[in-house]
This record gives sequence, C-alpha cells and structure tokens, in this order.
Amino acid sequence: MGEHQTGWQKALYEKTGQDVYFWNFVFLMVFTAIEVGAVYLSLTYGATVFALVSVGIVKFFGIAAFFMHLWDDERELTYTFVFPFIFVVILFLGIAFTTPGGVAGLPAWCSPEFIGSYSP
Amino acid sequence: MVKGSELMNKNKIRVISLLFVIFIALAATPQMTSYPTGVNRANGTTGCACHSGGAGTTTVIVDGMPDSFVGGTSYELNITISNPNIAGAELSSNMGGFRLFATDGTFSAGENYTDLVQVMDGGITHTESGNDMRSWVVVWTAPDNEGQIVDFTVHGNAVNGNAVGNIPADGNSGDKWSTFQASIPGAAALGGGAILIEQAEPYEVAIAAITFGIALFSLMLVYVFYRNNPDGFNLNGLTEWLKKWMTTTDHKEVGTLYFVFSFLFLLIGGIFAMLFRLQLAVADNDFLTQDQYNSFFTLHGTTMIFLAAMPMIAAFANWIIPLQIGAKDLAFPRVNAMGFWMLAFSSVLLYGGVMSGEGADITWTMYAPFSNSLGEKGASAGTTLFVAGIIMLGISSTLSGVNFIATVMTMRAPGVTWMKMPLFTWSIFVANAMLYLSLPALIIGTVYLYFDRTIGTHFYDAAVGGDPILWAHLFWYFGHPEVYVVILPAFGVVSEVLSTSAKRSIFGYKSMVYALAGIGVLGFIVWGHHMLTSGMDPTFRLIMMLTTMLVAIPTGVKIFNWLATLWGGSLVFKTHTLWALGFLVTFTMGGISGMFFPVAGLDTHFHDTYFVVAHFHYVLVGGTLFGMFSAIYYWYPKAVGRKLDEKLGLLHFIITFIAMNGTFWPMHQLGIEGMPRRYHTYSVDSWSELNSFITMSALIMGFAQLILTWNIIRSYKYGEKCGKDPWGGWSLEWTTTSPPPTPSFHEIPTQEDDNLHHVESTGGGMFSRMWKGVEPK
Amino acid sequence: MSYGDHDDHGHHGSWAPIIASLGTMIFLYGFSEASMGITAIGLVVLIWGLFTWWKGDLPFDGSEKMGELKSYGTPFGGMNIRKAGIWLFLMSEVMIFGSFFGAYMRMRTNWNTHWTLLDKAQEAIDSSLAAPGATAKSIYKECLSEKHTPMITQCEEATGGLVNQTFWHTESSTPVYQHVAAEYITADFMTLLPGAINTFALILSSFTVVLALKAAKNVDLDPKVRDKKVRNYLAMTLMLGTLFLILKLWEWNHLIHDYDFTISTLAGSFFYVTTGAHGVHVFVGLVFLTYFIYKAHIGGWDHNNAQSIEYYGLYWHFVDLAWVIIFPAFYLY
Amino acid sequence: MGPADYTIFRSLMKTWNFWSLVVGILTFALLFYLIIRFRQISPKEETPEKLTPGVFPKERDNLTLELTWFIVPTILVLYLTFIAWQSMITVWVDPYSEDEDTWDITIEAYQWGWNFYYHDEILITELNETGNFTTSTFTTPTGTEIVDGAYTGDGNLYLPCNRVIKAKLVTLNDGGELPVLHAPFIPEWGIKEDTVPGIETSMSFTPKETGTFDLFCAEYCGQQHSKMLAKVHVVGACG
Repeated sequence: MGEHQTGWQKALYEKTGQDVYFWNFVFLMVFTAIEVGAVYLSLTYGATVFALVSVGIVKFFGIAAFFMHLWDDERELTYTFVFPFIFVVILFLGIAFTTPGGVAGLPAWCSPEFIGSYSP
Repeated sequence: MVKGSELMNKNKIRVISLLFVIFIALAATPQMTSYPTGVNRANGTTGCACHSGGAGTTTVIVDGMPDSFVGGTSYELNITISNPNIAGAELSSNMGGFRLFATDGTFSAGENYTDLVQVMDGGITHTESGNDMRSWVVVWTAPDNEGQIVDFTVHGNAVNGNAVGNIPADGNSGDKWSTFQASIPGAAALGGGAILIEQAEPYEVAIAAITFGIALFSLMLVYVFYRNNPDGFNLNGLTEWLKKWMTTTDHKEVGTLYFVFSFLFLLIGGIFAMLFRLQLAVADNDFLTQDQYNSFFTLHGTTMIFLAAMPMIAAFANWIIPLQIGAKDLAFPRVNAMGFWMLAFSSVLLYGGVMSGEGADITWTMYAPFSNSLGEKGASAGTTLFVAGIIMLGISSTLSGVNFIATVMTMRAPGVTWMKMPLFTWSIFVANAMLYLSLPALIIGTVYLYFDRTIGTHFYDAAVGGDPILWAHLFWYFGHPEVYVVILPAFGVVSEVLSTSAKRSIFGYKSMVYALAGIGVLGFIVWGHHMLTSGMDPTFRLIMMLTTMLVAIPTGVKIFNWLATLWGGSLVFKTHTLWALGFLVTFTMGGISGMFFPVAGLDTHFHDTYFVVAHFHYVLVGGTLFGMFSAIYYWYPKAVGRKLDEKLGLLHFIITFIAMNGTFWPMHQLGIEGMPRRYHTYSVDSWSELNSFITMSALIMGFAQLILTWNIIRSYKYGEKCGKDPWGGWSLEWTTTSPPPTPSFHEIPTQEDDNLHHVESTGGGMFSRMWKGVEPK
Repeated sequence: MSYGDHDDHGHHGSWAPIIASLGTMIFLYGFSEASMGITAIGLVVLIWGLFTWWKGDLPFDGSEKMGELKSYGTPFGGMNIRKAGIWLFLMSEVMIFGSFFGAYMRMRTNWNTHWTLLDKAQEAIDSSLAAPGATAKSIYKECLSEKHTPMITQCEEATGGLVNQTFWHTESSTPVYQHVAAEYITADFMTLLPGAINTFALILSSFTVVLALKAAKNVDLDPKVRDKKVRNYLAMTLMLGTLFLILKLWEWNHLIHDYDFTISTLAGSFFYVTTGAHGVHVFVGLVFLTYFIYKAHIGGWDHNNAQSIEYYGLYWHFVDLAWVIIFPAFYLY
Repeated sequence: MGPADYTIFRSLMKTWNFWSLVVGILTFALLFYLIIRFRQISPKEETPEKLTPGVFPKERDNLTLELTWFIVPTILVLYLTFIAWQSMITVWVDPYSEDEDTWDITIEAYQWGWNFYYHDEILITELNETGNFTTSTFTTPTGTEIVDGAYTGDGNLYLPCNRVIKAKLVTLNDGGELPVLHAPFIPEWGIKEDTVPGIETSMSFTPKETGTFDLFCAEYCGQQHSKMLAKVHVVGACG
C-alpha cells in the first residue's frame, strides 16, 4: 500500500508528486463524467449500450486493480476474485438469456430426423 | 460477601435468562391472521369478518338435517335468520345473509331458490337478490363415504339495511351475525358398529410430538450435565455450563452442537414423514386435512435437507477437518459459531407457522406464483416466516462456507499438501465450494419472494409482465449443486471407511480427486433437468439434457474406485463398514434410477411422480443418511473416547436397510403407474396396496432410529473405551488422543509420506506446485 | 512454521455469535409480522452483537492480543489468513450481485421497453412508413406523452401502423410496455443529478479510505497527527457514505411520487430491490466505519494493526465496484 | 396402469431397463464377489498394507483399469444420449409451428379445475340400419356437440382416435382467479407440461385406443392440488 515498490509507480510518484491512487481517482472521475455525458449524445441505443459497457469495464478494472491493489498483490488473489465470474457467466447463459420469449423452437442443426421408429 | 467475579456471574445469568425468555416468547406468539378479504381459511369457524358486531341476539336455525346421512341422498335444508330488534330496510330488501360450509358433500339451490343462493368455493351463500330475505332453502347431497362425520358451520347475519343507497363503506355497521354448528355422522359411522373414536386433530399430534421431543431433549441435557459433575449440580453450575455451550467457538464443541441439533431435527422430520405416510396408507383417506398434509410434507422436505442433513455434515466437518489437516481450529472460530446459531434460530422462524396450524404449505421448492400468493386460495400465513427462515439458512451456510474454504486453503499442516489430503477433507472442500457459489442465487430468489410477500413487490407476477419461471431457474441454479453438496461428504466418509475397513489405501487417489472436481463443475451446468416440463424454452432443455447425461460418469468412476479399494484387502465387518457397503448398494441403485430423467420421452412421464420421490430418497436416504450413519459409528470413538455398541449397531443396520428398501422400492412402481407427487389423497384403488406396504415399512424405519438414539446416549458412559486409533486409520485425526485436547494440536504435526519419490523442484506456477504437492517455503 | 506469537487462538468463548443471530431472527420476525417495533429491536440486538464481536477482537487500547495468523502452503502461502478470508467472502458477494444482474437481464431481454419502441420507430423511418423528416426521438415523443403513458393512435400514424393495437396488447391482462427507471431518469437532468453525485461520492469515499490507510501505515508521522489524519479521512468516508444514502432515498422519493414508478410495477421491483440491496451493503459498511472512527479517535491505529483498515477498504471498494456496474445498468440504459 | 404400450415411453423404458440391469448386475456381482473373496478370515492374518496414523499411505492406481472404467461408461452414456436426443423431437413439439393436420384443443387450468376448448370437430362414422355409413359430429352425454369453439368445463375431455392432438396450455387469468402453476398429466400417454401464467406452453400426443383415462394435476397448486382431476374420453373408431 503506497510503498510504490513497482517501477512505474515510483516513476509516476517522482514525476507528478502524487501517487498512483490519486491518479486512479482522477481517472475514475473523468470516466464517470464521460459515462453520464454519453447518455445525452442521443446515439442509437446500441451505441449508448456499447459506450456504457466499455466505460463500465474500464472503471471496474480501475477500482479492482488499484484501489483493491490486485495489481500489487499476489496473483492468487486475482485468481480468487476472477474464479466466481465463471459461474456468473453460467448463470447469465442459463437465466438471463433463456427467456420464454427469447428463443423458440429447436434450431434445425440440432434436431436430427428420428431414425428408429419407436412403435413396437 | 459476594466477590466481584460472583457478581459478574450473577448478571451473566440475568443476561442468559433474558435471552431465553425472548426466545420462548417469540416462538409461542400465535400466528392467526385473518385477511381483510374475508374469513380466515379454516373454513368459517370464526364467523364472517366482513360485518362488524359480534354474535348478538341473532339466532340461526337450520331444520331438515337428518340425524345420520345415507351416502348419495340429498337433503333439503331450510336456513332461517331471526333477530327481533334489527328490521331490514322497509322489511323487503337487504335484510340478511348466510354462509354455509360442510366438510364433505355438495350443495345446490332449493327448487325456487336457484337465483337466490350461489355455491361459492366449498360452501353456499346468498346471492345479490338473495340478500333481501331471511330464510333460504338449499339442498345438500351427502358424500358416498358414510364412514365419516360431516361438520356443518352456518353464519347467519341479520342486516339492518343501512347499506342500501349510501356508500357501502359503513353499510355493514350495526348488523349482528351469529354462527350455528352441527355435525351429522354417516350411517356406517354410527350403525356399522364402528366405535366413533374422537378424531385426533393431527396438528395436536404433531405439536405434542415436537414439544415431547424438546422436553425429552432438555431432560437429557440436564441429565448429561448432572453426569458430568454430580456434585456441581446447582443452578450456578447449570448456567455456567450453559454459558460454556452458548459462547463456545471451539470447532469440537460447535461440532457437537451441530450434531445434537441435526439429530433432533432428523427425528422431528421423521415424525412428519410418518404422519403423512399414515394419511397416504389407503385411498381417499382423511386422517390429515389437505392443509395439514401440505404443510407436513413441506416441513418434512425442508427439515430433512436444511435442518438435518446439512447440519450433520457440518457437524462432522467441524469435528474432523481441523484434525485431519492438522490445524488448531478453523480459520475464523467466531464466524463458525455464528454459522451454527444462525441455523438454530432459523429453525424457530421455519417452525413459526406450525404452532398456529398455519405452517408453510408451499413445498420445499417454493415455486413462485403459489408461494408469493396471499388470500384465501393462496399460501398459508406462516409462509412469510418460513421464507424468512430460509434467508437465515442462506446466511448460516455462507458463513460456514467461507470458513471451511479458508481453513482448507490456509491452515494445512506441513506435509498435508493438496494431493496428500484425506478424501473426506477433499469432499468437504468441494462440497462447501459448490454450496458457497450456488447459495447466492437462492438468497436472491428468496429475498425477491420475501419482498413479494411483505412489502408488495411483483417479481414473479405474470399480471405485470413478470416471469414465474425466473424463480424455478434461481432456485434450481442453487438446487442441483445443493444435492451434490449433500452427497459429496457421504462419498468422503465412504472413501475413508472402506479404505480403513479393508486395511488398504484408497484405489486411484488422484482419479478420486478428479472425479470430485468433475462433479463439482458439472453440478453447475445441469440444473435444467429439474424443469424439463416447466415450459422452459426448448434449446435450453436440449443443452440441459446433454450435460445431465455426462454427470453419471464421474460418479461411476468413484463407485468403481471404491470397489477396487476392496481388492486384495482384508475386509473387517464393523458397523460403519456395513453402513458403507449399504451405501454402495442403495446409492448405486439410486444413481441408476437417476439416469431415467434426462431422457425427454421418460421425463415427461416421470416428472413430479413417485418415481422422482423414489430416486431422490434412494440417493438421499441411501446415500447421505447411510453415509452419515457410517460416519457416526466411525468417528464417535474419536469424539467421545468410547465405541458405540456393535450389536445394537448391527440391529439398527439390518432393520433400517430392509425397511428403507421396503419403503422406497415400491415407489418406483407407483411412479411408473403415474401416481403424482404431493397428493393428499388418490382415488385409484390399485395404488392402495403398494402405499400401505410403503407406510408399514416407513413406520418400521422411523422407529428403528430410536435404537441409534439409545446407542449414542448409552455408549457416552458405558461404551467400550478405545485408544487413539480404534479402527487403524491413517489420517492425522488418529494421531491425537480420543477426545482430542483443546486446541486440537498443541504443536502442529507433520504428515509423512509413504510414496518414495525424488524431491521435485520447488519452482513452477501455483497449479504445478499444487499437483506435485510441493510447498514453496 | 510461524503461527505468529499467538498460540491459543480462538480458545476463548464469545457472546457475539449468539447475540447477532438472535438479533437477525428478531429482525426477520418483526419484518415478516410488519411490526416496526420488533424489527427495530432486532436491528439493535444485531448491532449490539457486532459491537461485542469487535470489542473482543479489537480492544480500544490498540494492542491486539491476537497476533495476525499467517497462512501456510499453496495457494495463499505467507499471507494473513484474514486477507484471504476477505477475498473469499468477496467471491460470495460477486455471486450475489451476479444473481441480481442475471435476474434483471432476464427481465430486460423479455421486456417491451423504450428500446423496442425506438427500434420500431427507426424501422418505420428506414422503411419510409413514417412521415419524412421524422426522427426516432420525435416518433418516440409522439408515442409517449410526457406522463409516459402510451398514446396508441398518434403512435400508429407516426410509425405507419408498425406500432399498433397488437403491439401494446392493451386488451390482454399483461401490460406489455414496461417503464424502466432509465426512461424517467434520462428524461430530465434533475432526476439524474442525485445518481451522478452518488457515483462521484462513492469514488471519492473509496479514495479517502485509501488515504486513511496510507496515513495509518505512515511510520514517520508523529502519532498525534497520524491519529487525527486517520480519523478525519475515515470521517470523510462516513460523511460521503451517508450523503450517498440520503441522496438515494431522496431520488427514490422523487421517482415514486413524481413519476409514479412504484414497487408494484415489475421494473420498479427490480430497480428498488437491487439498488436497495446495494444501499444495505453501504449501510453495513457505515456501521463498521463508526467503530473504526471511534477507535481512530482514541488513537487505536498504528502501522502494525492498520491492516484491518485495509481489509475494510477491500469491502468498501467492492461496494463501490458494484455501484460502478449498477449505475449504468439501472440508471442510464 | 401407466403409459400405454404404443407410447414412446414404453420403448425407451425397455432400453433403459436393459442397460440398468446390465450395469446393476455387473456392479453388484463385483461388489459381493469382492466382499466374500477379500474378507478378513482371522484377525491374526497380516494386513496387506501397513496403515500407520499420520502417514499418507502408498498410492495404488492402475492407469489402464481407471481409463477403461472411464471410457466404457462414457461410450454407454453417449449412446443413451443419442437415443434420448431423438426422443426429444417426438415429445416436445415446437410450440410456434402451425402445421394444419394436428387436432387442436386448449386446456385451461384454474385453481382446482380444468376447462377444455375445442378447435376441431370429432366425426363418428356408424353403419346405420339401411346399411350405409353416416358420419355425424360427436355430442357428449351432457349434450355439448364437439365442434370448433365448443367448451367442456365439467371435467371431461373428449378426443378423437388416431389423430395427433396438439394441446395449448393456458392458465385462467380473468383477475378473479389466482394464477398459479398447474400441469395436465395423462399417465395413459405419459405426457405432462406446466401451464405457466403469462405464457402459452404446448404438448402433443396421439391416442390410439378408445376408453376413459385419468387426467391429474402434476404441479403443486395449493390446497386441493389432489382434487384437480378430470377424465379423458377417447371416442370414435380407432380402425
């Protein structure tokens, strides 16, 4: 925490007099402003969603890597933090994207004609 | 003069007694809530709440009632309401009303009263125009089952007609209603020589059984306390002893708390099971009413899974994991104690409704549109408390989940590397990881359900565009990993027990660990097979079918590994070995019957029939319960220092094994014949014979558990003493003294390794270090 | 094999678990019985439990009896066990917010919201059914009055029949058009303001927690100055947290009363319960914070027990992380 | 009782029972052989392996054996999956495909009862006394004629023989009723599908014998879930 042990963080501290947390804070503030502004540019909803998602991911990285100092800590902690996202993806695939209205009927590629007739 | 510490002790006692009083008061507060939408659901015993004014001078007369009814004939009943000092509006309109209920038989209007009376959900009442008179004629057709007593309840209401023309709000003031009750025995009930035994109200039976159980339990507590130090047997000693248990954070004492809690609820769950098995013994039985049957099977399911199976697993995990990995205690001792107390208090909420006859009747899967419905036909009043109890269970399991994962990851003694850990620890680790990652889906679904029932949100409400299948998805995303959480520890126990009894190391340790990990991952992508016929969209059904088929493979690998362990061993038949072999037989049968469900053609028939009940009882009772019984006989000597009696154990095994198969094997046949699940009665006579056989063996199985209870209590003092390693096991828990010291290891042991191998390089990434079992420092 | 200077770890009993559990039970019992009194008692007993927990763990004089246990072996070799514990706890939090989003996205892909309306408007323009010169935004305005109730007839002409009676399914019992919170919030700046300020406030509070930790770890600060700095930074975080909650409640009130966006609508249920759950996490963080501030006030923190602030910081940054995703998902689109 | 012989359920049951017996007998034979063959004859015999507490025992594994009992079950499971996959199309009909020759009905479930709506008619052909065939639409005993738009709410469903029936499943949602999950379940043809409030689900089956069969409710729906019964009458010639 703040010991600037990694190279570029020490350089940043000398050059600008402020450590990596200050710049991370400013970085996040700027991106929040961008995010709020993006909504008022009346782009098509696809573009707004893309803008919001990308800004969201950038801010997510900013907080997780620097405020939660995953960048400086052992790699095992990052593994612990990322591991549940596999199950969040499974949850999304199973629950979020299979709405009754979402997908109807079997796609052709996966319903082979029934070969053996079942009547005895 | 009372010393300082004595004084301190005094107000400690005051605090304990205060907590105890709050605890008892809360559990006993009645739950009877009547809805503004009309009479509470126990059909009309408390009069009609829609009109103000108690049973004043109104009299209700019903004539034409026979003294005993003949099946199938219809009787003309004439209901008249009279109240001299309340005249209707101009004596011609808006004068009176009535509401007639009968516990059986059907109603219809008298000849020229067709438009003056209307049949309404299980009873008969006046219509709009029927309101203008005070006597009505209705026809009651008796049911053809004459061997019962039919109870009649009539609410008569003399109306003063001030509702005519003005706002209806205060229209019902000033009216006076009263209730008339009568009961007509059937011809067979009276004449047929059947002595008319007073029908025991099943709720009284359940509550009496539970309170008797708790009284017995506290008596046993005081007795065990007395036996500890007969001379210290005074109130101060008792409160001191109670304080030790209420504030303990030691993993062994919390383990004992978990075990006693889970054993008590195993018996209570059994009581509910036996009660509704009596109800299902014969066709068209009415030992339990429908509400009681529904809330009994709901509580049986929830109690057995959440309050019996998981706490017993937690009991053995608490006791054995720190000993097996050579740790002094769990990573976070107080979080461990909190996990237990959250569970203990959640049982008060879960059982809150039962005391008032309004137990939750929404099945343990709590499917959404019904479970969040209020009102007359909806879920009962106790459901809100039940759902709050489930939320507390979620908190308790999350706390113990983080505790066990942290302990196994961080506090293994030197020498106990990942690939040299006992298989029971591996199974608890994988089980807790699965529970820990799947539980939030249940907590979120239950929180949505809880808010739907309390503050009026509309998550699963189709009327506002919501989707009821969201609950099924959220519940089963947790549900399927949950059933693996319940079975994996039993796998761990059987691996330990078979290896020790056959006096050989487990066959294929690494493939067993891989099979555990395989089940752990596959468990998360198969939940759809619980919902194949619930209107999920077809592509997802296909995916779920394919993945469910794959799950059988790792389980098959494990079963063959257990069999290979016996190869070349010298198998000794202790009771725990018998239970492990019983596990192998029944669990394999359950696993095979489980393969019938992923198939579309079979599942559309088998879903929600008794074939499902047979399958999961074979896997849960045959798997988890037999595994846990094996664990009790195997680790009781380590915990108490005395062995359980082998003869009683053998008797318990034989009776329970036969009774278990006798109870659950015929259910496969009932399932194939299409008997639906959760049915209060069935009128298909061909099922009666199988069902009564099931009931008979279920009762035998239920009472057989008392042998184990007696064995545990007796051996605590009179069991044969045993040393550090009574069965010849190899893992670290057999190196400490039988009741291990507190903290469990004074200095951390080191586990040697019999496999002679050259010392690998200590480098390499995390995964290679885990695989090669080499520690960095 | 260092186990720290502490050997009989966790041997002593503690009242905290049973009191906290009793508190949770009373709280849930009261909430189910809709009686504010019992719910309040439950909350008080729960907080009393938490304070007994901390008092046993972090006595005010700052000298922790319990040395920090180090973990042994792979994977967290040499790290404090409590740090590994916090990260494992955050795994569960990730899953909780993952389930919130999973349920919300299931609804969003199934709903008929202002997205589908804008799409249909664009389709009408592309297929030149709409009047020349009309833009998706103008058609959208015609279809929805400022009170946000669908106007079927105007909408039908504007989209050349694309958005007609069947689109709204008005006669079926399930109203298809779902008003989402974002629709009201992006409508005028005044409603978006509290949300935006909240986001800035939370990021700032994350920064102040980091500063507090840096101050506590800073050995060459004179203890008096150090304690004051730590206490002030933590107090700033507390202020920002309370500001966040107050603005949230104000915004809810505004949405419920002026836009009739209540919890009985489907979108409303999801919006209020998800942002409410996040609010509960912020509130729990603030309860922890009051204890930390009191400990800082009496000079409890120094460089060798400051890691508790670090662990608290991890939790607080995660709550901010969750808001970083909730804010666009519920407020902006 | 249980599904009729001509249903897909019976043919699948044959396959599944066969393979269950094979796997069951193999496993149990191996289990009992091992128990008898390797039991401890006398306590004095020296134990095959020295298990000392606190020492991780010698690992025993034999890669070929482990691979076989991993590969063989996988092959069996894949074979069974292939059959299961094919059975899926015959049981789950594509809800939104509108092919004409199915005989359509709508089953509407409400709390504790069923309504049946018909969209085609049942034609009965009899040989009258003058020796020629007459076809007439079928009328139920209570007098409703089964034609397009007919409705029976008295718990009786009338179906033609030898026609592919496509049932649309709906929950009664007229504001008064409490919309909960139900599921019409006819064991005779081994089919069931939940009726979900808010969406329409569908199921399809082909009756091949006349007779009266039970219809149960298979999804828990409250107090009288076990009383929600109906009778299915298959009428007309099954020639």
